[in-house]
Amino acid sequence: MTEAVLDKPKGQNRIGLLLSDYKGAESTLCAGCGHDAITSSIIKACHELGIEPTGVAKLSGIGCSSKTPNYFLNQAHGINAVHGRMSAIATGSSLANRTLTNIGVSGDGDTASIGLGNFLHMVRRNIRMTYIVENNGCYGLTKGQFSATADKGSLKKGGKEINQNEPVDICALAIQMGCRFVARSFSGDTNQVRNLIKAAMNHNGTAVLDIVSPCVTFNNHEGSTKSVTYARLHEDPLHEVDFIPHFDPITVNYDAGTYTKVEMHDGSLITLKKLAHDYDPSDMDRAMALLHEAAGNGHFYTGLIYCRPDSVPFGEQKNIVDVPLATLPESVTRPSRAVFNQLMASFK
Amino acid sequence: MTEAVLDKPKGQNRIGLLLSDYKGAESTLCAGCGHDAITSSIIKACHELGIEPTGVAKLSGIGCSSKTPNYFLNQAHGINAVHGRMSAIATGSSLANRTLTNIGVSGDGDTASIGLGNFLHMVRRNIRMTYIVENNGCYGLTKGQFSATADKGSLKKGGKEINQNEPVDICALAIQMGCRFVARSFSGDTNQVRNLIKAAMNHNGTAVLDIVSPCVTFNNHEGSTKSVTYARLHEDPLHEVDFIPHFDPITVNYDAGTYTKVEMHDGSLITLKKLAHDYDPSDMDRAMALLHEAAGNGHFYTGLIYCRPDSVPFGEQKNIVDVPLATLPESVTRPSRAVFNQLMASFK
Amino acid sequence: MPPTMTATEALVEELQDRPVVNDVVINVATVNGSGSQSANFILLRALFSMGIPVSGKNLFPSNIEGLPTWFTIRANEDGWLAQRARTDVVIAMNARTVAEDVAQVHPGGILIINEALKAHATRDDILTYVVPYGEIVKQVCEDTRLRKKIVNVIYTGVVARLLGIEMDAIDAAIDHQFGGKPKAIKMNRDAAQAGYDWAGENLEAQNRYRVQRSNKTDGKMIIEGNEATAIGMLFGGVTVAAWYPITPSSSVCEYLTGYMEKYRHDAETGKATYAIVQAEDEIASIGMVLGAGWAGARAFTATSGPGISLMSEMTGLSYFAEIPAVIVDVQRMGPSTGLPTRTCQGDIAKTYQLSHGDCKHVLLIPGNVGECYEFAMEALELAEQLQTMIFLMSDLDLGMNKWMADPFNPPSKPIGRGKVLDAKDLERLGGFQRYGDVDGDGIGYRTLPGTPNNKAAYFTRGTGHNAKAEYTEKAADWKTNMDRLSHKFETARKLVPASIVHETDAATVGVLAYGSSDDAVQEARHILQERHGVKTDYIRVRALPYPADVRAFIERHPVVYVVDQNRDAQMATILRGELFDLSGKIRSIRHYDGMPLDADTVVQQLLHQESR
Amino acid sequence: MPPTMTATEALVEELQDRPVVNDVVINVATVNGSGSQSANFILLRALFSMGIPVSGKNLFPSNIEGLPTWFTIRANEDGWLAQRARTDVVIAMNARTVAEDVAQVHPGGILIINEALKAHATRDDILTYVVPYGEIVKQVCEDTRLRKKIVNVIYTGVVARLLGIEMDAIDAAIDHQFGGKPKAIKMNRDAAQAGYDWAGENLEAQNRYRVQRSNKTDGKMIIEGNEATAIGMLFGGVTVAAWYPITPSSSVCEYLTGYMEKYRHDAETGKATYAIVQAEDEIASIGMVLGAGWAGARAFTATSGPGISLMSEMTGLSYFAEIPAVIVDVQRMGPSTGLPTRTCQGDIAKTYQLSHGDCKHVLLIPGNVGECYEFAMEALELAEQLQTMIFLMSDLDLGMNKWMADPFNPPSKPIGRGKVLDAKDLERLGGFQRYGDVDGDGIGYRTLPGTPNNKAAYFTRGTGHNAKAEYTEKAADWKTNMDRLSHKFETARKLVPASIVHETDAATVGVLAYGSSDDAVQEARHILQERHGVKTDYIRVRALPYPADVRAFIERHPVVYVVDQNRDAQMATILRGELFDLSGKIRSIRHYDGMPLDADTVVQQLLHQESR
Ligand SMILES: Cc1ncc(C[n+]2csc(CCOP(=O)(O)OP(=O)(O)O)c2C)c(N)n1
Ligand SMILES: Cc1ncc(C[n+]2csc(CCOP(=O)(O)OP(=O)(O)O)c2C)c(N)n1
Ligand code: SF4
Ligand code: SF4
Ligand SMILES: [Mg+2]
Ligand SMILES: [Mg+2]
Repeated sequence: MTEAVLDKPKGQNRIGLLLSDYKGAESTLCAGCGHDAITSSIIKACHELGIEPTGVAKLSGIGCSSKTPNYFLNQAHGINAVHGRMSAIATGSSLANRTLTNIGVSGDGDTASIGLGNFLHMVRRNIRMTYIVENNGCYGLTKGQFSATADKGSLKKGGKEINQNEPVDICALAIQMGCRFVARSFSGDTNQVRNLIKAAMNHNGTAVLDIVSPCVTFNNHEGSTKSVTYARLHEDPLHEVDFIPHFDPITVNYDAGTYTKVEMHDGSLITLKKLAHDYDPSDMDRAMALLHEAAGNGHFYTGLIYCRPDSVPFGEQKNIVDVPLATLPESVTRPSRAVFNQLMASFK
Repeated sequence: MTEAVLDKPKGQNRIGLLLSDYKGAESTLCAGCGHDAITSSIIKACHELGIEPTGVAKLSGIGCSSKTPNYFLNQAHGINAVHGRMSAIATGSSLANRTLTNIGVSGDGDTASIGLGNFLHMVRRNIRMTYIVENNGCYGLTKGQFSATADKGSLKKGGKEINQNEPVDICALAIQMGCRFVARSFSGDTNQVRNLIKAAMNHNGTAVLDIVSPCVTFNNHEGSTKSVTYARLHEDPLHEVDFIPHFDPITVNYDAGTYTKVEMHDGSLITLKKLAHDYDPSDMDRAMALLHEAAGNGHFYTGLIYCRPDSVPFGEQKNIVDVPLATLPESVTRPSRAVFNQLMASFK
Repeated sequence: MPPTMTATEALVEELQDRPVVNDVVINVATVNGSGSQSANFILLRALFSMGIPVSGKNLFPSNIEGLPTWFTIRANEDGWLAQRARTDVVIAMNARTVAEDVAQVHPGGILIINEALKAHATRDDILTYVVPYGEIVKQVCEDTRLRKKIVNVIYTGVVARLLGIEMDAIDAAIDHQFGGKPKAIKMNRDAAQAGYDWAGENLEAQNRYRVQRSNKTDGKMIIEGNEATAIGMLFGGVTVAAWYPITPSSSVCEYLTGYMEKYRHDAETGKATYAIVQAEDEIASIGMVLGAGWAGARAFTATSGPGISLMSEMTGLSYFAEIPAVIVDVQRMGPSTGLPTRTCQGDIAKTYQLSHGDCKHVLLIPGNVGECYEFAMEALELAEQLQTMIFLMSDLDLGMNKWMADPFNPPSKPIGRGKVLDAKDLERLGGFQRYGDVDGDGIGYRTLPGTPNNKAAYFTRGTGHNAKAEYTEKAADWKTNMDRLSHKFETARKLVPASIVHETDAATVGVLAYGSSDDAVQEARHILQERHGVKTDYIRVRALPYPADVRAFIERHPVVYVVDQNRDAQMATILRGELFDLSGKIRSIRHYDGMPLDADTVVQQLLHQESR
Repeated sequence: MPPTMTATEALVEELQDRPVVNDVVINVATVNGSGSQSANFILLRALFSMGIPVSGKNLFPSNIEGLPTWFTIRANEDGWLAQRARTDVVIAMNARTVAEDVAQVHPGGILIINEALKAHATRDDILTYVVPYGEIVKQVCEDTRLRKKIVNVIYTGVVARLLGIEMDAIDAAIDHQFGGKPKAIKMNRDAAQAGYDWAGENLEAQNRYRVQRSNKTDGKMIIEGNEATAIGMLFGGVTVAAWYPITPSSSVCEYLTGYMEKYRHDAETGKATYAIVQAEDEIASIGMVLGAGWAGARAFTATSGPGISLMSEMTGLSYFAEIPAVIVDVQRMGPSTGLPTRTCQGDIAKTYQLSHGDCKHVLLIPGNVGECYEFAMEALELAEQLQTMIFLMSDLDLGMNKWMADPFNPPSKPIGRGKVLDAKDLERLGGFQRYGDVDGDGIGYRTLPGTPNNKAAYFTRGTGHNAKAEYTEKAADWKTNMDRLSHKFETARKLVPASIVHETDAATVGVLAYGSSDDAVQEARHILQERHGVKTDYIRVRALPYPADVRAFIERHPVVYVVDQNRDAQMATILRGELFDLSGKIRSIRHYDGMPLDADTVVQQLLHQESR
């Protein structure tokens, strides 16, 4: 449906840009890495939404996944933080400039191991950003060690060592911390990923996307629930996700029996076409129960797990002016001489 | 019931120690601080259990709460870690010596602010310890700033600043991370706290006790859900907790209609006498729903929120010898000359 | 070498036939959380309003209530306001410490002791006054719960009577302290008056220490360093602050919050033109500062030792990716958790090279509250100008104690935002090299995220990069970039505040100090000259990298004593390591017991080394 | 100052009528993740098994697959195995870098280039051999997927033929490499043989560089520093290790895990006599180490730069609460994330004083793989003996490259657990003072949690404490304790490994180096003496605090060149700062482009400064 926005001359989107205008540097990841597929989905989502690339801030930590912001949106500023702390950097930059569209890409190690505490606090603050975890159950860049989302019982490559811990469920923790847009997907399900990203980018707060993204080099073996084959075979979409941006309203009749509609704060619409499940993503306890069930039996549900568009992002909570703090003029940021004198007098 | 163990000459417990043998240095906390009440409960619990004080390790972070290990069990080794990292210290020491009985005391700032990530990972590993959070919704020691468990909407003492964030729910997060003994209580409910501590100390893994412990100096004002008055008035015990240690079996008939029994791995018994609620602490989704409900309407349920005694602590997961690693002799820790030679040969 | 009485002082002591006027050290020993703090401030301000220079140093425990606390007031006509070991007047209110408090009174001094503790008043070489506070307070305060707090105010009246502080001055100080709260004002005035009256009726007057009106505080003010820093940030146009509570730095952001709420909301919309975030930890606070700085905001955090350690990694990112950021380090006694309520200059060497790998940072080191204010502004300025981390190195003594000062100078130069290219610049230039050195000062041009020009973007990273900000692992690229950063550091050396040099005729001995040591060093020089005939020249270093004047000063002197408030002679070691051709001249004076530096320590260590 | 050819070398170059025997640098340019690593190891080991000393240095990118990688093998009869700038033989396999790879061949050298890249083989000052790997591999490998990997083995055969490496040696190396995997052995042998045969039939023999059997590797072995460190930990009786993955340190704990699984399970129960934990971050890993050390286990962690920064706060706790702990720092190029796959000695000054406040730490600095092993054991030993943090300062070059070495010495002394009192001791003594200095060495006695004696317990804290481990804020207590810690540091100075001193007759120039610089410095001394007539004495420092021999060495020499693999001359600055009476003699040689140090850099910087 949303492909409608592409009906512009020569593949131009609504602001006249081509898909190629959303590309980045050449990827240096392994051939076949799930992360590259997500990069493509981000590029397409931004193109389809007609996002102004120069208005985007790309944020990441350290890891193979965290390298990817370099591989999309060349015209957007990007930053590699230190390992696990993109959350803090993103919080600061989103306060400095509330007009930026924030896309964060992290890994499971970056977010759920070293970055867990800071990530959860960022989620709690609800800064406005799309936060993608490219979840491969391992540390790709340091050569395949277990991460906090590694499968329980998985064997170390070439070693006896067995992972004994339950994988951390990023979605469940995000929901518990008050996140109001939580999705799970699979890098190979490019359609779903693209649409979830589009929806996420229109969410008025932190949107967490936990995307299984196979590490074809270190965690693609049989038995891994993060392998390409496993994800392909086991993905069980809760619904078919589509996104209709506010600027492109389409007057199709969505039958409530077959569709769930979620209206975003800006008038955009997420449509969830029912598949085998009858799933309501607005019910928090239901979402938690689903995640617990999935964790218990290794089920790989994908789609929009939890969504409550009535969300107050941090900048609004803080009642900050709409224009960027970064570029406020001295006349605004430095109080007057009268105030100065008044202050000095108070200490006398 | 368990007071039976006190029926020894002159207040001696089963190992012949008096309550005073479980005391520590004099407290330097504010008069009336909730933390002191918990200290007393710990002292009594240990006395009643007949714990050997020299076999206990007391662990904490930094904060008023974290000072308290100095105020109980003078005959036990104790350590103040750095702020928020008791979890890591405890993990290391519990691996070094699996025979120690670990009691950790932390604050809400220590655990849920700076320490959140490390705390959750410790919980995930399931090290064997009683982890008490003395939760007062503020940073006591640094003079009352909001912590991560501060009430939403609470006002800064003497300032306009309003806390905009939902409090972090330590119990819900612990459950989500796989913790199998999660309780909430109130420092003033000394009976419940004492019995929960006794049960926790017999849990075969991490037991998290989130105990509301009013800061009478900085967060005791009207409107605070962590004030003495609020906690007194609103505490709603899910059940009456009692603990029957394995060494002191009591053959009372517990009617299943009025009691829930939880059998611990060592044969000890937790009995939960039903009150207004009919609550089953073995149901994880139920526990989560209860916590979410409580968070939604400010309800202050106390008691054993979640308990599954079938727990494999980290040391067992790691298949470590039962005797302390710390004191293994050189004959065990240094491989033989033959091994050495074999190794050297492999590099030739 | 604990400071002991010099021969000269002992002599002065014995001549107790005429009073020492406007030169007294009063130490109040109480219990923290008992409300004694406001009584002490009243005393301080009363002396101040009588025109006598004063300082107030609070020695408090790292807990909230019930432990011993001391507040030392030094009043000195000549303006010597540093810590002084000799205590003339002790007000003993605390049963726990009364023995040592009594012992502390200098021979010939005065002890004002609570009647409840009078058993300890056994010295006959001092004047002792026993005051029945318990009874007096009953007369002025009905509410038994309030008595615990108000009882302290009574001693202000007693001291006033004994030393000659005017009750008008006390009343004015009370008004200042409880500004706008008439009930509190009344109660406190009554209590002070009761003490004054009681003392008048019951205590024998003394003639050892007296105060009298002067004019040495005209136009001056009293302020804490942390509040001054907050004001500097306010007028420096800060827009983002992120912090995590830690003693003794918390009040920087707490004061700032108050000011921002008052002065930095848009008049029309009521919206905030800033964001202050209490972060979940120090890694998050410095991360937020870097994020904000990257996006173009003036941002800072305030912390102390443990926070500095936690901020190490991000500091390296700031240095290497060249992201403006400011950390206020209000130093406390370390290592580790150390003594959170004691002062130290223990982080100087640490922050100077904080983080792994080769990196060096710019430190601004204020020596008084005025400089806390100025350097806060300057730190924000330099951070953007140099595109790097700037440390503002305050300490507990400077930050949390009460200092007398001239009113600050209003901001004198416009806020500069450094080398930032906007969309128009880019159009004109057709592009830019983020890490190029166009101007030969080692500083590249940057753009801010959101700049509406498709040549604006670059990728910021802590990994190897070339001039275009592209990733590179090439040996030559790495070295080029690191050398440019060294060059930038030399640019910084030229931009930081010059040292303050005091040179005397014919002095051969040089003294080099920094930060809160200033008062004690100044007084030490005075003592050295007056009592020991040793003339000294003095350079107060106000920044690292030290400006060129430091080398010049050391070159001009055969020997230079470097005063460090730390065990490891951190500044001396830095100077020896870098100005190694001069290091033979550098001697070290160290002070590291947690107390603010006093002149005697400097005098004695210097004389000791001179005599060798 | 990039190393260039010296006049002497150029001369040697021109005499190409007789071959250079057993002295060659081979550089293999491939793509990472392509399996070239095993081919390179085969080549390395084949030379080694022919009795020719070799080293192998891997220059790899910070990614996993598809980027340029170089492996440099240096074979040298005389045992000069450091990095050398001049490359004699280049094996060009990578299209991306072929131009620079071809350019890299030293004039007169040899280029072995993949036929697919032959367009780049345009130089006529070198010998060029074009090899059609694509075709050869088809003949030896049916499986098209495997071909990508096996193709690299072919060049081992080609090189063998051209340089004279015996095929027996290649085969033996293959057997060693694929020990116990007959299929892999066969396939690799076939591929190597195919290359060898093809080269024999198609390539003209050359007579410039030859290798021939020698006996210089008898009894030697080849090993990486990280594996040596792991073995040291194994035999040091480590019981707890906690770590977080980070290049280039990860393999320390990965190797250790393998060994522990093999050698440290109880024979009867199968239970582990150790615990290795992959922690969630570096703060947790060092926290676990401290927890374990506190409870009495021998514990360590391994990390690199960013991890060091994150471990700062805990390091201060270890120092101040006196908890034994070991951090292995396998240094990589920083600051910030820097170049994770390049080497550096950039953390020396940082770790030496890591954490806020006054603290100084003991660093053991291995200069070769043997010392990685020895010092790992020694670090565990000293940590318990001194009850403090010990850093083992390795680096990427030492840790991850292949080094030739003598077999290690088996552990020579029993494991000492330091001053630990058990229940019996306490009964005898009736108590103890945790932080007392009974023996005059600054080291107190400790007890372990769980000690069954009611006098055993004490409270460990990072806050101020007295000798009895009680909390105190008293100025005198603080100072006493800090002075004792200084004294303990002086005890450490006496316990750390002595420096290795090489003195020559009549040398006036001193060279001081540390860590992985050793090989290059040794070679530089040789070159200086042989080609430039400059005799040098050499001291290799193996620890900080530097032992007394350092002062003595500097005192004996009019000038000492300190070799630092970092920009900021970190060791030179430490020495200048502390041995300040000698600092006029200290000059600095710096190398900091990420490549391992080579002799030419040392020679040139030294000569340049000597000539001034
Ligand atoms: C403080 C710190 N510790 C460790 C590292 C090493 N490191 C780099 S990437 C990485 C893990 C990345 O894993 P993940 O976030 O899952 O990303 P992936 O590579 O799997 O996409 C680690 C541990 C680092 N760069 N910084
Ligand atoms: C790294 C670090 N940051 C900050 C501090 C300062 N600090 C000491 S205690 C504390 C908060 C304690 O709060 P909480 O854990 O809730 O304990 P409470 O005092 O409320 O019992 C803080 C922020 C510190 N000691 N270390
Ligand atoms: S190592 Fe794994 S995560 Fe990294 S680029 Fe390769 S496939 Fe992707
Ligand atoms: S400040 Fe609060 S938490 Fe701390 S001791 Fe006082 S009452 Fe307790
Ligand atoms: Mg990963
Ligand atoms: Mg608290």
